[in-house]
Amino acid sequence: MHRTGELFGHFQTLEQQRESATFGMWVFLATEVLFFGGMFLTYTINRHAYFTAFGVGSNDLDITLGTTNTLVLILSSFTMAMAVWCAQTGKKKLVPLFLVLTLVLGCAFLGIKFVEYKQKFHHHLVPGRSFDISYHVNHPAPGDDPKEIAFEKEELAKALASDPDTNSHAQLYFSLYFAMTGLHALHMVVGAGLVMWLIGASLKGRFTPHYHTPVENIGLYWHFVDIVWIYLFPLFYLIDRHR
Amino acid sequence: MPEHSEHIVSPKIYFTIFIALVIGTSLTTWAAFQNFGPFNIVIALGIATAKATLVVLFFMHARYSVGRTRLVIVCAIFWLAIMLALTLADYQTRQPRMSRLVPPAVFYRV
Amino acid sequence: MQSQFPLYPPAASNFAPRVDDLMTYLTYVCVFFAFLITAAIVYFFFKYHRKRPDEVGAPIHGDMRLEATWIIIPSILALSMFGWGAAVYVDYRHTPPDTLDIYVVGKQWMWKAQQPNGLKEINELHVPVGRNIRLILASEDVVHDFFVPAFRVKMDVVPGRYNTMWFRPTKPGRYHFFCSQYCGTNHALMGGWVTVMDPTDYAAWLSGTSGGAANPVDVGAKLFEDKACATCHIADGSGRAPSLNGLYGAQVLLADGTTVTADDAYIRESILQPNAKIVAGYQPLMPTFQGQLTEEQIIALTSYIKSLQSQPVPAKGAGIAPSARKK
Amino acid sequence: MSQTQTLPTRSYEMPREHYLNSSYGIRSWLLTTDHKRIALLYLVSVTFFFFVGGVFATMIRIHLLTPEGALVSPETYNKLFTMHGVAMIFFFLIPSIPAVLGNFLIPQMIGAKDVAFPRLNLLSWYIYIIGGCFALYSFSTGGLDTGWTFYTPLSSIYSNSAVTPAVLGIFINGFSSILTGLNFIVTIHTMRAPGMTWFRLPLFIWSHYATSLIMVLGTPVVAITLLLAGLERMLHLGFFNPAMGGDPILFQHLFWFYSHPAVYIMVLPAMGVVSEIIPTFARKPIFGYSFVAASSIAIAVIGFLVWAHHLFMTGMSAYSALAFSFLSYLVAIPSAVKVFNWTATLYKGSISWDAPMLYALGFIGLFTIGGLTGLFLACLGLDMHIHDTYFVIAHFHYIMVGGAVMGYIGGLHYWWPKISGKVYPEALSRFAAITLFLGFNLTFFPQFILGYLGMPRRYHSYPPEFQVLNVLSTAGASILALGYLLPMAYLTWSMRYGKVAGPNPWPATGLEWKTTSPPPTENFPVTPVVDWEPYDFPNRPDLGLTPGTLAPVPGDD
Ligand code: HEA
Ligand code: HEA
Ligand code: HEC
Ligand code: CUA
Ligand SMILES: [Cu+2]
Repeated sequence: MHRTGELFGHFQTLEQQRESATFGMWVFLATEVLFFGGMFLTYTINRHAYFTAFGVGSNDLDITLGTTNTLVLILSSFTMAMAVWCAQTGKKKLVPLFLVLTLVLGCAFLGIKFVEYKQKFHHHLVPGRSFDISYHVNHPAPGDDPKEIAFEKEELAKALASDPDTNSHAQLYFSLYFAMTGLHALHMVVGAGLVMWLIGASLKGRFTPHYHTPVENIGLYWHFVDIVWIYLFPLFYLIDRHR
Repeated sequence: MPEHSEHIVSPKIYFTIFIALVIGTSLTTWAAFQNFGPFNIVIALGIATAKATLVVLFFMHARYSVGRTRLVIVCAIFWLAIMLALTLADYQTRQPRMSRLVPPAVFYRV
Repeated sequence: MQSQFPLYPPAASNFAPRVDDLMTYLTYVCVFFAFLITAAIVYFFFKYHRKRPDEVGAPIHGDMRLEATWIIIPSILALSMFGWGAAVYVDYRHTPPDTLDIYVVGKQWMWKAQQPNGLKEINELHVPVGRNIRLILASEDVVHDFFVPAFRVKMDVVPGRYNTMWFRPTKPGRYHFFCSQYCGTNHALMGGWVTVMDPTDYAAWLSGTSGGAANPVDVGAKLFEDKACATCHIADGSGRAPSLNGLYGAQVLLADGTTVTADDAYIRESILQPNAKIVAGYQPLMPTFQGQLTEEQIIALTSYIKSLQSQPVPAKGAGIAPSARKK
Repeated sequence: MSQTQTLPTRSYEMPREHYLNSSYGIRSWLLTTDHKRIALLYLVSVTFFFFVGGVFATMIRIHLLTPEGALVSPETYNKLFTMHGVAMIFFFLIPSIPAVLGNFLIPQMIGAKDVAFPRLNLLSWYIYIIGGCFALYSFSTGGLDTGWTFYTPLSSIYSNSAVTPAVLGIFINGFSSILTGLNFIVTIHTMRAPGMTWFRLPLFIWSHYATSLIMVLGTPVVAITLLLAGLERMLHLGFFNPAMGGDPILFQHLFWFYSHPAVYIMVLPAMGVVSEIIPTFARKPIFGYSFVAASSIAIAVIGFLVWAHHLFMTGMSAYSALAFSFLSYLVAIPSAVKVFNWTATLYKGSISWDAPMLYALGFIGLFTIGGLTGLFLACLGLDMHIHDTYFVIAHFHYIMVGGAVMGYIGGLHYWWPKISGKVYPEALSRFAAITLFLGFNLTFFPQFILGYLGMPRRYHSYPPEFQVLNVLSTAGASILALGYLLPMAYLTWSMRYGKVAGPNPWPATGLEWKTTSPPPTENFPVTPVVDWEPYDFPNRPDLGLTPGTLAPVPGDD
């Protein structure tokens, strides 16, 4: 496989090469849809069966952090779109700028996610032998609002009354939470790595209006990961909040 | 030259979409705290789908894309729908499962 | 008698002739097609064998009428196979009302069965000829499958679910049953014998050998006292909980306005997860017995509750509608 | 006899430079991005796994000679059939035709220099090898005894064997499949030579397009399912474990959502091979080109709608069962269309008796029997009795061994001159094909009867009344093994000692035959322009078949 400039030898034209790459990326994203789809199905079936326990679990998530993260990710999608636009229109200087912004936002997302995970760990909400849905209400941390805790305790008691297995069903909820957000975070890490590579390449001025397929495709990937989060957010953070 | 075959979306549109997404996020969070009974989930997923659609159409340029890209999008959604719909159809009509059949002692015997 | 090399296993249930007929029908249709295609291939193979090295075949590109024929005819035949098969299956999945219920519990790697009077058997199953038998299947560990070739029926035994299967034995004798869903090391040894007996023999067998095992109704009655069920569930309906008299098989009105049929699954759920379904007019007071009762104790309790058919006592909120009682 | 069938042989020279001798050394193979070399890498590796699976199969059959089991302990027997299934399905049959023949031929058939993403292609081979290593690791350290279907909670909680590495291996291997499918789809869409319109594509391409669709849309689901099951096992989560609120039935739904379509990953490429062989050796356009092409797509799409026919006896809702049974019958129709069209192609052909043709006709016969017995299983009232018995075993071996493997070996024979530039011994190859056919039937036909008599599958010991049929089956398996060893031997032999084949020995109409054998690295020195319809023998003077020797044309056509 030899290469002349930006054209790989087995393609006839740059156009063909670009179309192939973009199309390939779309097909890959279709794969990803089904990949996450299996988990969404598992989620749906279990949420249907154990609605109360899932509600209890959901109320243990930090909605402020969740909403913030959603906004962060949306903003990063926007900066990514701008980076693509700059590459398309030949604003060579701006491409790395927007990419860096995207990277920073992506890392911010991961950072917030990390804080959330840590919190779950402290609240004994990580599935496994030490999982205990009532741990937090029984061992409130110093900074917790006692009114809030009392309320949660009451809610938990109600849930336990209607579903004595709330603990194990909430564990199922958190298993899904960690599996799905974890897989999502993994995609973010991969995306961040790709964006870093893009930054390097764009600093060398490799992307021109003629050739910017990598920016475009990694952009597609980035937006897709954003979409997954757009669904994860309501499905995990927003169950039964209104009580 | 070939590069003109791709459609360039103006930053203005990008920004509009961005604002729409922010509004969608606020809306869905607000709605979660209201009691709409069984419609809470419908609203949450409806807004999510609207947001996702905007991202796909504009950020991902699907609105300006060629036929084969659209085919891929349709296929992905269609197959996902098959998987969810046919499985849920079974669950909706089969006898429900019990929470647990046997005491854990038996299960952890390994 | 059976020939030396039988093609069919013995046929000993109401389903056996129906399944065999179905098999015969499908075999005929399929042998016809297999034969048609093979014959055509073999005929063409020799008839149109290349005569000269540079010979070329006739330039035939296709024919719409033929395509239509071989789409439509197989479709119709396929539809008939589907319909006939569906008819048998629907009857199989729809249990008739007057069954003799036997509990079957599968665990790695044996089958435990319990007759209506509490007699327990391991890797054996005795049933009377001519009665509709329903097996209520539970698993203590992994997925198993209860399979009686002579009856042409099987059903998976899934942990976390009660599956049921039914059949009517038609010929006395001893027949193999197998575990037909792979379940680990000794899956192949997880089988035994079904004995189909004349009803009189069956009755004699039931009373004759019941020596060792206590009657589950009695065991259940005792448990009902020991576990303090009786403190709340008072027979005349005056307690804090509904009377269980006449419960089994009745329609129960729930607090959320829906009704359920009080079957085995409902009763087990009421015991293990009392608050999943609240009877109309009562408080969710009942504690869960999750983890405090073994599978067999639950069955005993259920048998006891089933035996309480004497005088149905309507629940406060007309939970059990007497008119809806099972005929 | 052979003189009357093949054209007078000219003596050919091997081309001076081709993909095999363009560079030397192990590095030039392990780092190659040439689709043809990658195909050969796959050829070697899937053959290896076929041997592994075959050795397990041999031990299964020997063990089943006596009712108590003649060879191994129950634990070992369970590991044998599980590892047999895993090796054969995931590491042999799924990659076999697509990754070997598909890789080799797709770019050539559409007139491209390579697949769209050559480096991804190499990556997918490496992923396959890594996945394979995990599987071998599992096989050799404790083995695997869950059945190839990995039903929970047996696999996630109860089994004491090396489930985790096996599940990881299959998970990883899934990505190899996905990348291959992705590469094919993009290649077929964007890399076609000028003039190669969709309806001029060889049927092999159509069936690979359909296959790739399944690979891309189905494989991720099994990947995530096995990942969840693996997580459940490693971290004691409860997705599929009823003791923790999970649901084993959900696992079965997810597993079969992929694994039923996956059976079409195995058989569609073989159908593609047969659709190439039949016109070539009947020297006749395929009957009903557009029907055969469309039926591939129909199989791929409808094939996704039938998965729960593996769950009929799990106590699934009777309504669902009805729907899935009906859809299973629907998917049989496009298969029927193919079988009838192939048969009709033979009519008034000029049929040669070369080995690829014998394999292709063997495929049709055995696939038909296998497919027709699929109708028995899809029939709700019959599945009550034959579910999870040897009837199922016979059904799928008829399709997968009698069908797909036959197709694969037939394809290897057909394109062997292209791949190696050499011709294999003719008489021996026909003998092998016949041996395989006979051995195969003797092995698996008795299993239909066993199944109806009620012998459940996955049994290390069985009631004595089943012995006679089992002995027959084992006898057949030994003939079958011989039938497999022969081609392996003489194909290898021919690479060195065979006669030089020339660019188009059969002759056939596809683009792949318009370049030298073996082809140069870039396939075509000049990108070809296609201005002919597929399989149009009468209008292809370049094939050297003189016009005027046409068989008479029927009046009504
Ligand atoms: C390549 C592999 C392959 C293929 C192509 C098929 C094809 C089909 N299979 Fe098979 N199947 C398997 C591999 C395959 N199967 C495997 C591995 C299992 C077991 C898995 C396990 O549990 O381990 C299995 C199990 C299996 C079951 C579950 C059995 C059970 O466990 O109880 C069922 C049930 O419906 C089924 C049905 C079918 C049908 C209807 C087709 C159809 O696609 C067949 C269509 C073809 C034809 C019908 C023949 C050609 C048509 C004619 C000649 C015309 C006449 C036609 C009519 C009259 C309609 N298969
Ligand atoms: C592509 C798929 C594929 C292929 C090609 C085969 C090929 C064969 N299979 Fe396989 N089989 C499966 C897929 C496949 N199988 C699956 C999925 C299962 C279900 C597993 C489960 O239940 O989980 C199964 C189960 C299965 C069983 C049932 C086990 C049970 O349920 O208890 C049996 C029993 O006879 C069997 C036999 C054979 C035989 C004899 C061959 C022969 O065709 C193989 C012939 C090949 C060789 C023999 C190798 C080549 C020759 C040599 C290596 C030389 C050395 C050998 C000798 C000297 C004899 N298979
Ligand atoms: C503390 C009181 C209490 C005890 C002890 C108790 N129950 Fe109950 N039970 C109730 C109440 C109250 C209801 C009705 C509300 C409901 O459905 O949960 C009920 C409902 C039921 C029902 C469903 C009845 C119907 O009409 O649908 C069954 C069956 C049942 N109990 C069985 C048992 C068994 C068996 C035991 C002992 C092992 C037991 N109960 C012990 C209070 C009790
Ligand atoms: Cu129990 Cu197999
Ligand atoms: Cu299937």
